[in-house]
Amino acid sequence: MSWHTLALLVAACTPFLTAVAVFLLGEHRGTLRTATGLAGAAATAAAAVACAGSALISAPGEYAEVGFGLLEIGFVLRSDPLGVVFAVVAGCLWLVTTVYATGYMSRSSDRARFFGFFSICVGSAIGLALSANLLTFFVFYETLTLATYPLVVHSGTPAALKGGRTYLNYALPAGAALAVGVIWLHMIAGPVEFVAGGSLPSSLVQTHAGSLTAIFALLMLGLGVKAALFPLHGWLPAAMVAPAPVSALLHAVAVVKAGVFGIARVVLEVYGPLGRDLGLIPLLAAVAAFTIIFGSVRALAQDDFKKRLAYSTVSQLSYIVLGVAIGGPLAAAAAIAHLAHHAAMKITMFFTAGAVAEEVKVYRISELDGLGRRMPLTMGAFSLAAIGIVGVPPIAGFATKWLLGMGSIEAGQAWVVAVLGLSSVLNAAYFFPIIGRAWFRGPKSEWASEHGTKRVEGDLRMVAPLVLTALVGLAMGVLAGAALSPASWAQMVAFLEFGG
Amino acid sequence: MPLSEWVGAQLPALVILVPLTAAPVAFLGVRLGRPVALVSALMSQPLAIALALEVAREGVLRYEIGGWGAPLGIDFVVDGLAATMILVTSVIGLLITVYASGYFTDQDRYRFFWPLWLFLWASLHALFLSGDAFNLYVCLELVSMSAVALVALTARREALVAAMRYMLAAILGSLFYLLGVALLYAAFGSLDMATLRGAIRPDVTGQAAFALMTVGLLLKTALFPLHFWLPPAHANAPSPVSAALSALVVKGSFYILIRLWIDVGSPSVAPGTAHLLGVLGSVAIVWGSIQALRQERLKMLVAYSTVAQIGYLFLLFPLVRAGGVAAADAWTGGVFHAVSHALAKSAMFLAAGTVLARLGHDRIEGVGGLSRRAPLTAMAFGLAGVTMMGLPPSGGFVAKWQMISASVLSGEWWWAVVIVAGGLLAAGYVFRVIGRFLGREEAGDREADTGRSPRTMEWTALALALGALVLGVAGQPLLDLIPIGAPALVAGIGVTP
Amino acid sequence: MAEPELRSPLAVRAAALAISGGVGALLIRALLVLPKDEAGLAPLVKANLDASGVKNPVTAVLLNFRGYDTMLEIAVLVLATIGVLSLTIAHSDKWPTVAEHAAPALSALARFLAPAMVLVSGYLLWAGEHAPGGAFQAGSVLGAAGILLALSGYARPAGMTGFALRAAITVGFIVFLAAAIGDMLIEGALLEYPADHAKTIMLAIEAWLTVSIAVILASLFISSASPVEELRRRIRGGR
Amino acid sequence: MTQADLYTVAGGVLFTIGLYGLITRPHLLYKVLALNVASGGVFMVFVGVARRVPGPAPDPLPHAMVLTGIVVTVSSTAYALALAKRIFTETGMATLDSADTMEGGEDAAE
Repeated sequence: MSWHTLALLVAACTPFLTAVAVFLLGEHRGTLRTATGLAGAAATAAAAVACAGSALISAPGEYAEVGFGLLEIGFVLRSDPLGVVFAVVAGCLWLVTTVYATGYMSRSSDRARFFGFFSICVGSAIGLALSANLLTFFVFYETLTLATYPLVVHSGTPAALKGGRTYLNYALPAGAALAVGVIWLHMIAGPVEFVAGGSLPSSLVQTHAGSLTAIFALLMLGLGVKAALFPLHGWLPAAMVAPAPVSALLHAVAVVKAGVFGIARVVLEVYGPLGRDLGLIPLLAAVAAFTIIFGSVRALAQDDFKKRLAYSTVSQLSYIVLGVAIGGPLAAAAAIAHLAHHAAMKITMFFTAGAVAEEVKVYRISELDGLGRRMPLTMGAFSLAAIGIVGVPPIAGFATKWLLGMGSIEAGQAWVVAVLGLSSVLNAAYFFPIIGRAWFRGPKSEWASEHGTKRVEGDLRMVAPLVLTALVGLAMGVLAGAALSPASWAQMVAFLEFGG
Repeated sequence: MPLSEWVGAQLPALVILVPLTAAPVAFLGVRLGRPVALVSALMSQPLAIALALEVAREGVLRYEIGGWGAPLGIDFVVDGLAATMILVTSVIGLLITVYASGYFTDQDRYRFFWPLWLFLWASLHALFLSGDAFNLYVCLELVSMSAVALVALTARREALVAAMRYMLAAILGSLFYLLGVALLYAAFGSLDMATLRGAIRPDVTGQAAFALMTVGLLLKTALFPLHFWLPPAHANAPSPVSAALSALVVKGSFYILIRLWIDVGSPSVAPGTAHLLGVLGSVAIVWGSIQALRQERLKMLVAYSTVAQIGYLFLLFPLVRAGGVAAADAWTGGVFHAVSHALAKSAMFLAAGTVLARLGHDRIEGVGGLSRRAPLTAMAFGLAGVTMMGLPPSGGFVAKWQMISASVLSGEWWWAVVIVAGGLLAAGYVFRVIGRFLGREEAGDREADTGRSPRTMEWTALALALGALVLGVAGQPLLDLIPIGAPALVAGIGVTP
Repeated sequence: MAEPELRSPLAVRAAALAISGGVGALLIRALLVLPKDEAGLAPLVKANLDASGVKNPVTAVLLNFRGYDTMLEIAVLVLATIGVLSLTIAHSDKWPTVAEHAAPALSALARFLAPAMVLVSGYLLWAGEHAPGGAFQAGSVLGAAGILLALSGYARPAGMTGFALRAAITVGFIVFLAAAIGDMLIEGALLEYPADHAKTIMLAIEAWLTVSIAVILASLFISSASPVEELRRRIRGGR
Repeated sequence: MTQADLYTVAGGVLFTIGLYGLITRPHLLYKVLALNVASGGVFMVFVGVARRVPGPAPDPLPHAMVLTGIVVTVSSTAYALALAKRIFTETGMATLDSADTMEGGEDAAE
């Protein structure tokens, strides 16, 4: 076994093995359990990076593969350049989140259950990132759906259970739609591999145009729920009842990006040019553009800190979908890069929301006044990430918007620039008030008199991760032009996809 | 002759004889029950695996009992289907045996469990191997008799009445079947299934025989609307018995049904009837799931889930008749569903049994927060639920994949709609319980908890649930085994393109 | 204590009439057109009768050609007995009293009848080889003798220890199994009797079966024969 | 109609009667008896079938099957009767409604 396949196996299996170990260690062996979790996350992150290295030095079409037979299609993992982007993002942020969660959950109960299912979620995300075909992708996709549920309802309160039910009401029918789409596609096209540039033979358009359209709709329905495309986004704000690490890693990175990543796979690597031939792509672009504006508008109206972030996520995810749907190497590169960019920035913000809630019991934006002076590191990191998402250079969000704008002009779809502009204004409109309250207003709400105004920066295990991810977000933007930055990598992938 | 060679030649007989010999021994020695059952269970395991490997290597095996050969004598016929059922029975049987050894604390009071259970086990193996229509009747009676006696074992009134209802339905079912056998013999002069296959004609007698046998077997398989006896019997039996009943016993009569319809009688059955069975199966899926959603007791919920899951098995009949690749997919998918349901359902009942053992009741509203106190049991139930919902990664998903494939291929897409809808309904009742498990404890719930759940009970349930899950990714060997020696309607077809 | 209704509502009876009428019509129609020339397996049985070791074709079928059926059938019988025992004596090892005070006439009759019944049973067993008869018939008569003795107060089944009873119930089945397994070791197939000893083996199986069947039938009767009140008392006591 | 037909048809009628009785009679004893009537019908069908072979000797196979069937029926009847009696002992009634008013559950693990 070469190190290529070994890295693939370690990246995909370690989270699941970690989960088993965590479950077995149980509630009371906390130290050992934490050590196991950290070791597992570190090994996974390292292996994911190794997979990326493997993808980099392998010739197209000769990427490392490992798997076995299942249903005449195979259960196959492969480290290709697109997949490893998501795998590296999920793996590395898992390590960071594990540190954060150790701090965040230090006083909570049911930690074995929490960390166990958390590991399964990450493992599923990495598994679906590295899936070589739709069947494998779907297996991990649904595993992710199921393993998220215990995390959403973690607190066990009626509100949490209600949020969990809402989540299921969206996720399960979506899974069913996806299943039918995937099976149907296999019926008419045989085993569906992910191949850069699309794997469906173009002859199918003549014979199965209707079926292909219906299948595309089913697949988008199934993936669109996790990608929180309007009108399938309703579960995401409801799922904010989950503990902060879940919102941070899963509802800003792993779960939702599984949806957009799936859309990218289907549009770029399954349908390819067929999507345009069938006239499906413009519709997807329209939905994505609408979701961008819609999410931003809804975010404006939220006072609940995490819900505002959730609607921001709804909006930001559609940047990725839009980039994929525009159809051109630069736009696709923007989409793939944003997978990483948004992850780093949004996870910072959710970490912040969690830290604020945990340390000073503030859950509403209207109560954030003066918090900047009390938690300067935390709020500083938040501000950096927020400015980044708005698209102020040189932070990561700017790189995305630049690439996306260029890509849309290149593809002759300049209207996207208008969407970007409007969205940026709205981003600013819902994030700058937070920054303003935190830094430029004095504490006025009741907790200030109760707790005083001294610095209450949280547990180091929480502060360090969020500062780190904010700095990573900054670095991704500053170094966007450097080799191996997400943006450069994304352009490499995009040129593979479009044969440029 | 070396021992291994002898064992190899005698495998079909040995898989039956091991539990069949253990049964009277377990009855003879009052304290021998548990050890004898465990030894027998551990011996069945390698034998079943060896048998499956033999079939995978050599193809269909025939074993002539008494050296006479059918149709004068009785033959064991071991094809992929039979080997699969034997394999799954011996795996589940072992785990149920281990579970039961922890479950029955009052070993003296429940000493008759062991011989009855071993008889049940032996008779299931006998049923799966038999190639003779009348011998199948005797096997059916053995299965029913031991199953009913096991249901009544606690002698609680609900259990007794449920057992009686079950008994009456089972005997009536057997009589219908036996009448069919009489007609088949009178008209076509044989009892051997292989001989009958060549001789059978779709005339009045042939059709009447099929109608009678089908009704009898449907009654025993509890297909809607003949399911009335199943929920009380499965819910009120001791939990290891519930597991065996839902996982294995209902599959016994179903097994004969598919042998009859798809193997023996393919030319003589009208397509309309196959569709009728499909429709009844569909109604069972919806009706059973809705009933499961409405139950207040955990074991009743699981029992109604069985009513629903049985429905999927019957989609096999219309789908197989489409022929071609669709038939091959439907055959493998249907059998695979039977297998994964067997694993998952036994896991569910065993988990429910642990809940009952801890709390002294199984009211769903009273299980709040149990995942904190009995995480393994909650996990077992949840993982088994994945197969019930037909979601990946689980054997249920692989089965549904194939059945949906078959329905798309055959152009009868409405079966796919039923399959998908059934999965969502199943999610409804599964998450109803899981939500409780993960939710808060009500006042008094914790006090009611005796904390009694031996490892033998928690781990066996989890092992079964994990087995159902593993089938979802690593089920290919089984998918290859099932079609070996499949009926002509299904066989002779290559793999799906 | 409410007396159960002896009849069902009209709707149930109407439905039952429709169901049973439909089934009956289907069945009888099929029975009336059964082919007249179908000889079944009779010629095959006849052709192989000499090889079976017995002269009565029914016995040849029961014990040899389809001996496996019979072995499983005995398993059903043993199984049912275990089931009945689990319902009646699971909670105490004492047998119920069937007759505290036997009627004198019955006792006198039993004295005279019981030995005759044992004799008849022996004859039936032996006759099965070439004429109608065999283990079940013999066992039934022997079992009836046992019941007669119990009813007339001569035999107290409570006198049997638990193990002896269990052994008697299972011995026929165990001998059958042993023969089946022995054949596997010697001849190569389950229940493939060595040609020279087929008759002896079958007779041995039948003899032990007779014992078991007799004991089973008698104990099935006796274990259920006690009055409900006593059953209730015993169950409570056992708990 | 031959003599054999008379037997088979009578068997069919008996089976029908048994089926009707099983459904309509609430009392468990009647139900068990009805099943016995029905089994008797099935056995008569077999006996009739055995008689249709040309020649003086009947077909031994159905006879063997009837003998097996009788043993099976005796077994199940014995068990069913014991069960009915136990139900009566526990509930004071001998119908399938006997447990309707009772709480659910199972105490095997006590």
